[in-house]
Amino acid sequence: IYGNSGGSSDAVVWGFDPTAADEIGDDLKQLYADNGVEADIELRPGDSETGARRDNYQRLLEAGESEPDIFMMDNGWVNVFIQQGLIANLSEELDESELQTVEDDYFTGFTDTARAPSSGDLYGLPMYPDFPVMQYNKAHAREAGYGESDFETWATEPKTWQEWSQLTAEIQEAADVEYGFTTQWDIYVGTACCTFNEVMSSWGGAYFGGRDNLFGPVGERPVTVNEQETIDSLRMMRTFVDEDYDNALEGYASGIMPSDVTQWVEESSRAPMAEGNAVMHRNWPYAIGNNAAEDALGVDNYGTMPMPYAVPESEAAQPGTGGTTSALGGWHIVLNPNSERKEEALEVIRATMTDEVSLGLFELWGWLPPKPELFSSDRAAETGVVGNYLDTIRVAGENTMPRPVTEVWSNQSTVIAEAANEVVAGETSAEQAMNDLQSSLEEIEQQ
Amino acid sequence: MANVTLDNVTKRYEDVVAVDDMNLDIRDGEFVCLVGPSGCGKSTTMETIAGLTKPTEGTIHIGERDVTKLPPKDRGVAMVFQNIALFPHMDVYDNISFGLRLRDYDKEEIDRRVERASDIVQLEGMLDRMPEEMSGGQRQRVAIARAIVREPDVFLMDEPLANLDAKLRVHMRTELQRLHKQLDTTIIYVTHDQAEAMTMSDRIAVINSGELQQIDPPLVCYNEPTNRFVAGFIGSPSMNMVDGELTPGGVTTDTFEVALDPESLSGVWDGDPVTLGIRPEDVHPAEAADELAHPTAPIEVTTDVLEPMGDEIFVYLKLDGAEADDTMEGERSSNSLLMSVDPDSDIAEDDEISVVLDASKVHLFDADSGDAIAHGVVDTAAAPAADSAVAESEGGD
Amino acid sequence: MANVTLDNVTKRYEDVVAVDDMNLDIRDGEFVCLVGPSGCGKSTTMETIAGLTKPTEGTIHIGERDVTKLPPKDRGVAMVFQNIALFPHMDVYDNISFGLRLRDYDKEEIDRRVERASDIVQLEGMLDRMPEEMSGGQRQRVAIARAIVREPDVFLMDEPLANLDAKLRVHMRTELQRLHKQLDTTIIYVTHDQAEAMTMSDRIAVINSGELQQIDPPLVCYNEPTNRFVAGFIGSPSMNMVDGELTPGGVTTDTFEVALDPESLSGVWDGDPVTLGIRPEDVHPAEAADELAHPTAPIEVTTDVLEPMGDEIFVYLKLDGAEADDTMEGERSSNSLLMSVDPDSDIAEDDEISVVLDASKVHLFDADSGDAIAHGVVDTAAAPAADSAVAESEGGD
Amino acid sequence: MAAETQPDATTRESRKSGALVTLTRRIENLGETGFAYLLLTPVFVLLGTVALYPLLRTFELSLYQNLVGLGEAEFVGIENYVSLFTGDANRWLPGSTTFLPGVSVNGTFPFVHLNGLLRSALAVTLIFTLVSVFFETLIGFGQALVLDQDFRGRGWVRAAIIIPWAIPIVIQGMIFFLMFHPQTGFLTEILAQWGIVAQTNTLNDTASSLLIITVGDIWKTSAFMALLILAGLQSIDRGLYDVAEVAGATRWQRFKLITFPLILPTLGIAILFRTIQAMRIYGLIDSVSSCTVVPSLSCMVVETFNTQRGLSAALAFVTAAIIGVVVMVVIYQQYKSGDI
Amino acid sequence: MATDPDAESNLGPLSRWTRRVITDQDTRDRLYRGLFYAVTLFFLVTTLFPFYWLLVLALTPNNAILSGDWNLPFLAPQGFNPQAFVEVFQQIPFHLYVLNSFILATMTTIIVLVIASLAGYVFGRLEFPGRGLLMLGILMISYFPPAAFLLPLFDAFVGNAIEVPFLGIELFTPPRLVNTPGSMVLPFSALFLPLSIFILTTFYAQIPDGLEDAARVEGTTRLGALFRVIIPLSAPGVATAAVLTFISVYNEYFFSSIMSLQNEPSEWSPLVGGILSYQTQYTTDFNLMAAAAIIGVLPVVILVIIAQEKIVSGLTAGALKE
Ligand SMILES: Nc1ncnc2c1ncn2[C@@H]1O[C@H](COP(=O)(O)OP(=O)(O)OP(=O)(O)O)[C@@H](O)[C@H]1O
Ligand SMILES: Nc1ncnc2c1ncn2[C@@H]1O[C@H](COP(=O)(O)OP(=O)(O)OP(=O)(O)O)[C@@H](O)[C@H]1O
Ligand SMILES: [Mg+2]
Ligand SMILES: [Mg+2]
Repeated sequence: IYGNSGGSSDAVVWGFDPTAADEIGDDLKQLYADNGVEADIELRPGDSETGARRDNYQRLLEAGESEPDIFMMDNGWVNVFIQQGLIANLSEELDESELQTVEDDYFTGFTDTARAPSSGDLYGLPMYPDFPVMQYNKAHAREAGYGESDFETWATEPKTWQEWSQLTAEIQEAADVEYGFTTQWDIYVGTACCTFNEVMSSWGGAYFGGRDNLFGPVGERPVTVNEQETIDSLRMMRTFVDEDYDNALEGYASGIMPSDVTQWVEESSRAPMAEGNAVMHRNWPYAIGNNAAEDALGVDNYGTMPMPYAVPESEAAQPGTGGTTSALGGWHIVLNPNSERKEEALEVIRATMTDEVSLGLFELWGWLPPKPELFSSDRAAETGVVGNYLDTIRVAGENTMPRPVTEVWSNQSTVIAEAANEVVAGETSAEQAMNDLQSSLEEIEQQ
Repeated sequence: MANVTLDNVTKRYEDVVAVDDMNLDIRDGEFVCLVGPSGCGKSTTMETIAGLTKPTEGTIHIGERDVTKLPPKDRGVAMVFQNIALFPHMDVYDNISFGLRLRDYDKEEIDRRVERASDIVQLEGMLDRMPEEMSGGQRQRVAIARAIVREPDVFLMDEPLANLDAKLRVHMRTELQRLHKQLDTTIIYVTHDQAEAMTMSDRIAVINSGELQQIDPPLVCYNEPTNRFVAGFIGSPSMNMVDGELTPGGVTTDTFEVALDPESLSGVWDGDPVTLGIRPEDVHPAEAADELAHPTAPIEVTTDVLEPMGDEIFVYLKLDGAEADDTMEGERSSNSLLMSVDPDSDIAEDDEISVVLDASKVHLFDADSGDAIAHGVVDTAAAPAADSAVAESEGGD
Repeated sequence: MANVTLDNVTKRYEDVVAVDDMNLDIRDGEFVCLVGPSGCGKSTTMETIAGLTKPTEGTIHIGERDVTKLPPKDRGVAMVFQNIALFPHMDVYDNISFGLRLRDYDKEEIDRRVERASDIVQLEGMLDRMPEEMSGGQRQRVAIARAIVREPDVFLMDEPLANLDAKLRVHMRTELQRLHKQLDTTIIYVTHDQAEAMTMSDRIAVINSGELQQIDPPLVCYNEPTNRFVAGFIGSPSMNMVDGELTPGGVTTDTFEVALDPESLSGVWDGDPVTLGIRPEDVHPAEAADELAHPTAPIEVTTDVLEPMGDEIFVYLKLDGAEADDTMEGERSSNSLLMSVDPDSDIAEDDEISVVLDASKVHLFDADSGDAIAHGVVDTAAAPAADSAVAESEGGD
Repeated sequence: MAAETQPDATTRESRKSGALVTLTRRIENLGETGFAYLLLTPVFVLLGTVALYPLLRTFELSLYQNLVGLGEAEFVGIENYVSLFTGDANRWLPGSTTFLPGVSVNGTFPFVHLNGLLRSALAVTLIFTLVSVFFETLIGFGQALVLDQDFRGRGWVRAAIIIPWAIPIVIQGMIFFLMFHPQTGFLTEILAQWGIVAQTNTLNDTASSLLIITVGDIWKTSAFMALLILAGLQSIDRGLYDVAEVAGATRWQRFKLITFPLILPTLGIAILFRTIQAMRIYGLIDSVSSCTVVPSLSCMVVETFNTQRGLSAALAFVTAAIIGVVVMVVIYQQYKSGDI
Repeated sequence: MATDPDAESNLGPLSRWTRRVITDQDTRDRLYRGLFYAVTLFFLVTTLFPFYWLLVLALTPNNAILSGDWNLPFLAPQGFNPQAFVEVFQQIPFHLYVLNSFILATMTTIIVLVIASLAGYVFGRLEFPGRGLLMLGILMISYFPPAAFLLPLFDAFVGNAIEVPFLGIELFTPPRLVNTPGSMVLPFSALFLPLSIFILTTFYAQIPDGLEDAARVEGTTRLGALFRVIIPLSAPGVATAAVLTFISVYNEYFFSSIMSLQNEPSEWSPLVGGILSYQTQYTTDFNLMAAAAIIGVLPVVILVIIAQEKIVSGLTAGALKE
């Protein structure tokens, strides 16, 4: 029945986000056409679940399929595809000048996730980054007596966890809100890559001895989870939950975080915030788009701030950590080495590097530009709801901590998530959990 | 006490009345045969007694109890099914002992009874066979054994010997009779075998189209059938029937006359159409007339087909002067007679002979209703011998 | 051409030999009845002919073709199964027309044939019934109809009339005979009904324990059985058997003597143990002795049970002087006789009477092997009447 | 008349198509064995290409290591298999999952202790299988007996009972996930009061999740059992019940002596396949909880599929082998009753 | 007679005994009926409750689901939004996904029934050497997690060469089947075949030989007897095998999600693919998923109700005298 589904046969086929392809597909093609891409583009939506999409791409590439020609890939997996040799080396495909631009103008931390750690070659072109920020309900804050001037400071100046927790407790009390802080701490990849990673880094901790060892070499880097800073970061999280916690951290507010966080992922944690039932909420910018929308809380009642921290960068135990830290999300464009339309595909990739397209994507779908400088452009600031929060996001973007993606990361991430979850759920002490995690990670490292 | 009483029992299926207002009163310990044409409702009657079919109307009593609404298991009956219905997943031993095991008899008692039953049905040594490994007759014998081990108040047996050979059938007949005496149970028995019905039963119940025609001891049914149907049904080969008309001197048919004393008959008049019935064994060659107390006048016939049976020969006779026989060979119509003769007789096909009827064995039926008018009404001229009016069927036994 | 030939056919189940080295040669258009005790292998023989069971050894020909390995559908046979085997998901019409529909007959032809067949089996108006809505006899008639619509080369009928009443059975018998004549097909027919076997068949094949005993025309089997088994099996009630011993003057049993001419017998000697066989109808009250050409000397007996059958009475006789009868009532042992008499006889139970045997009807069997020695060897004193040596069974017909 | 017989048997058919007739005749004439194998050809072809070939390839994979990631694929023989049993492979399994439960012996009752029972993929799979198949059989049987009765509205009850089976696993997962989700989980509190499930972190608690998943599976797949058993019940010749009833059998005896033995073959098949399916549980775990929390054997296969493909292949074969051992019991029963 | 334990109850006045049995019988009947309805109700409640929950979810606006206040005993929708049943079709061409699944399931069911019928006949009714081993071999296919078949099949279905296992010798290049029904129907047929074979084997084995014999004498081949007599008489078994296969395929996603390279109806993505389309990276439209599931279940329920007539119509009554 569905004979030739392929569309025009010489179009560049692009493995794309299904929702976006559906909603802005035509505008997007127009955007590229306006920016000099002559080839037709066919958006081929992948699975809405990113894990499934990754598996799908892996199978296609392993089977030597020539389509899609280019893929959108999560920065969390690109590394694995590089390791497996499944995607094309852009350092060999792009001009020197273009490579230089990537080197100079992009968020470095984000770009790094598209490079081969050993050679530094570029395998993916950053398309859009994603940085979580701390979001809060201004209306509740106002009830505790805070005003616009406070909010302005908060937007760019990170607080310490201690201050922040007291602030949260205070507002929670004043506004009589059910939840102080909502975040995600389920046993899932998001905890390992992001929420726990952020908290740990902001305490000066790291999984593998700091920023330099993020992408390997596996087996030759230290495992550093059984360290005080990491343990303390978990104790802090537990302190937020449990008012009767024996091992509570001094000076931190308690009872501001519901035990439900141990089963929450992004959406489930966002729901109470959207309902006005929470003071603070850690989430990706998409949540700002939703919660601060006209028909939700509205921009006036919704604020953002950089993620709090416990230890400044200078005092961090693990090199390259400390200070406010945002996990790193976002997507790259990669090239299928078997593509039969490589030239046209590169044309698309090059167009993506233009500011026009970056801003266009932001306007069309809220995808943040991969270059910090574009954050300050007027055009960006006028864009949608999120345009109002670029200050904070930019701070976040400059303080990111990528997940340590290697070929063993998927194994490690499940152990990490499990351990972090256990502690916050109060099932194991932080010391015990990190001790166990240390040995588990070491074992995995010794492949 | 296990008399079985059916009061006005009717069983209707969608468009068929299988049993029609049946009244039966079977005494405790009695052996009653149900006979009737195929599809007349015998099995259905049995099923209502067993409780497998709820009658549409009417009540059933076993002993003093109204069992109409009781489930089969509480009725104290054992049944041999017409369709045998062995349990395919059980061997012969398990099939036979089924009813006993249900009642938690001890192993030895079961063994003993199964052994005896399998002896009776001559299935010794086959106890570990599965039903599928047996011949038709062997299966039927298992079904019989399954019923007789039970020793219930009432036995219902639906053509239990249909698939057995003659010899075994005679053996089983005797065994069943002995069992009947021994256990003193009531037995209701369906058979198509005349010999079985005649020899085993205390009374025979003749059913036609779901309606009870007559229930009487075998010889009463044989000699004094209440109607044409019973007369034709009991006896094999069946009674000769010749249509005629009542005259002052007797009965006149198309081809012959029989002298009778119509005066002695009640309720019928000159000129009434009647059917004259005479059994094959009561038709004799004219030579044998003097051996008979009441021979009729000789009748001219032509022999047609001869059927030698070994112990006798059936001779089909065409009545001379009758219209051409339009039914086919072997089937009998109103203008042919069947005669049974000795195997040594020298009768040949297409002989022209004369025969006489034993007037004392002649039956008269109302041609319209089929009801019997008289049995053995002899010629007025002769001494009034053993004539009798129609026996009231209620008065049987 | 549809003669059916079985050459050395043997069928063994795990531990049972159902058919044992059977040789049968049935001619085209012949009507052969298979008879034998329950479980003797009749159905198995039929199944091997139909192709439903592969013989363990031996070959089967139908016409000129060796069909031993042919599937049933290519053998041109139609079969009425002992277990009826209607297709429960089809109504009567569909059951009957099944074989025709398989062969793509056109609708009208099918209708015509089904109508005729259902007429023959008297199932008009029941064509849209489902098997489960029919009585046992009705189902069996559907099975017959299903076979006869086919008009094949060979009919195999395994007790096709077992569940039908006597009247219908006579009707069906005639119909089958007519069909046989009309279609000129070969018919192999299993029955337990003596009358059927005697009247319908060209030849009767008597089987025992899987082995063919005799195959001969009915009267030959009746009058000249090759062995004791056949003698006892054919005829109902069965032949009286009395053990005795050969003497120069005849045969002596425990209780009586029969004068014979042992000289005329070959292969036996004085003092050899023999069994004397005499059919019930050849036992006569002494008064009738003069009607017989060759009566034996009177034998003193006491009447035991009387079984009135309507058209005759069976009289069980205890031989005086015999040891106390240790078998039970109704079953016959070597020291009792069964006599068949007229229903009008005035014999009563426990009478002391004398009887004579028709010496010309006496059969002699070797007591050990059971083989027939002679049939109807009359007293030397009397004129040598219709005596005959043992008929060679091969020479039958 | 015999002439009328002729057209049917031979000429008619041969007119249709001579070749076809010869073919069918040739087929009919094959011996029992030849005929059997001929009819099985489609099965062999289909299973050979679509099942056996991939399995062989997968088996080939199971002898290699490093199929995914840096470096050359390395032939390691049965090392992947061995590593499962020595515990070396545990580090590739998600979270703190182990393949075998740890066994230790000490002086306290019951002397032999299975450590981390619920962390062991093997143990979790077996526990799940045992419990779910047991209850599914029981409930399915009950449902089938109900559906076997004649009563008003039975069609609706039938449809209702089958609905769970018609629901996709993701939705089944969603239903139960949301029943115990922190926000929507109206059941958590009630059940936690009785100590049946954990009060918090319910779906990340192995025992609670395993219970929920087991119940969810029972809810859905009892219908599978019910359908099969019902079909078995319906195929029983009702005449046998008549016989049994007249013989005096009570309801229970009829069930025990007629119904049960006669549906035993069907029941055996139902249990056999349910056991196999249960031992391959994955989808429901994935959608209600996660393979990290409730590790099943199939979970392990899927979770290692993209990282340790050789190990994943070995796990698939080991899973199959374990299933083979477990269902041997059922098969033996079937064998004894002559159904295989 | 006297030894019949039943007779013991004959002791005592007959009338009283009679009365007791009669009342006893009535009470027993009533008790049984009561029990029966209780059990039926129990099954109805337990099977329908989760489904009711699904309906509640479908009717509740999505943002009210996670913030809702769900409490027993009465679980009512939070708000009333039947719109979800329409939205399901507005977001994606859901009917096409349903259609795909329906077509795939129908094709698979037909293939499986035909092949399994032949095999069921062979295993159920013929005796031949190797029977047990073959059955075991077929059964063993179903021991393997579906993932064990995945890669080689995917490889073959995208059109890469078939290699001899272990030797690496290329045999031939199969046609490219991905994104066609073939790539799904083939593995489904193989994977669901063993169950159907086993079901049909048991049912076909139970049909009395006499009926097959009768059909064969009437002029069918062995296969003709299979299709004309054995299969109709095994209707409950065949219908059950069909229903089980159909539903399994209808709801299948593992293979179809892989063989259909994109989750697009035009590439034969099935029902579950459609349902999963209501998820995005972060958000899940539970209400739409629930509504879609309910819509997707309907065809199956209707089908099952139809097929059930077969499942409850096993008839061999009146066939045989034995
Ligand atoms: N499948 C089988 N396995 C073992 N023995 C069998 C099987 N089928 C039949 N037999 C045995 O073979 C013998 C012959 O059986 P067959 O059915 O041919 O008898 P029959 O002459 O038709 O008897 P009946 O008059 O009782 O129908 C019997 O003793 C029977 O028990
Ligand atoms: N379930 C049914 N539905 C409709 N009619 C039925 C049903 N069962 C029996 N009948 C009809 O009821 C009548 C009586 O059947 P029954 O079985 O009692 O006959 P029967 O006297 O036993 O006959 P047979 O000697 O042939 O066994 C028959 O005409 C039969 O067709
Ligand atoms: Mg009947
Ligand atoms: Mg037989």
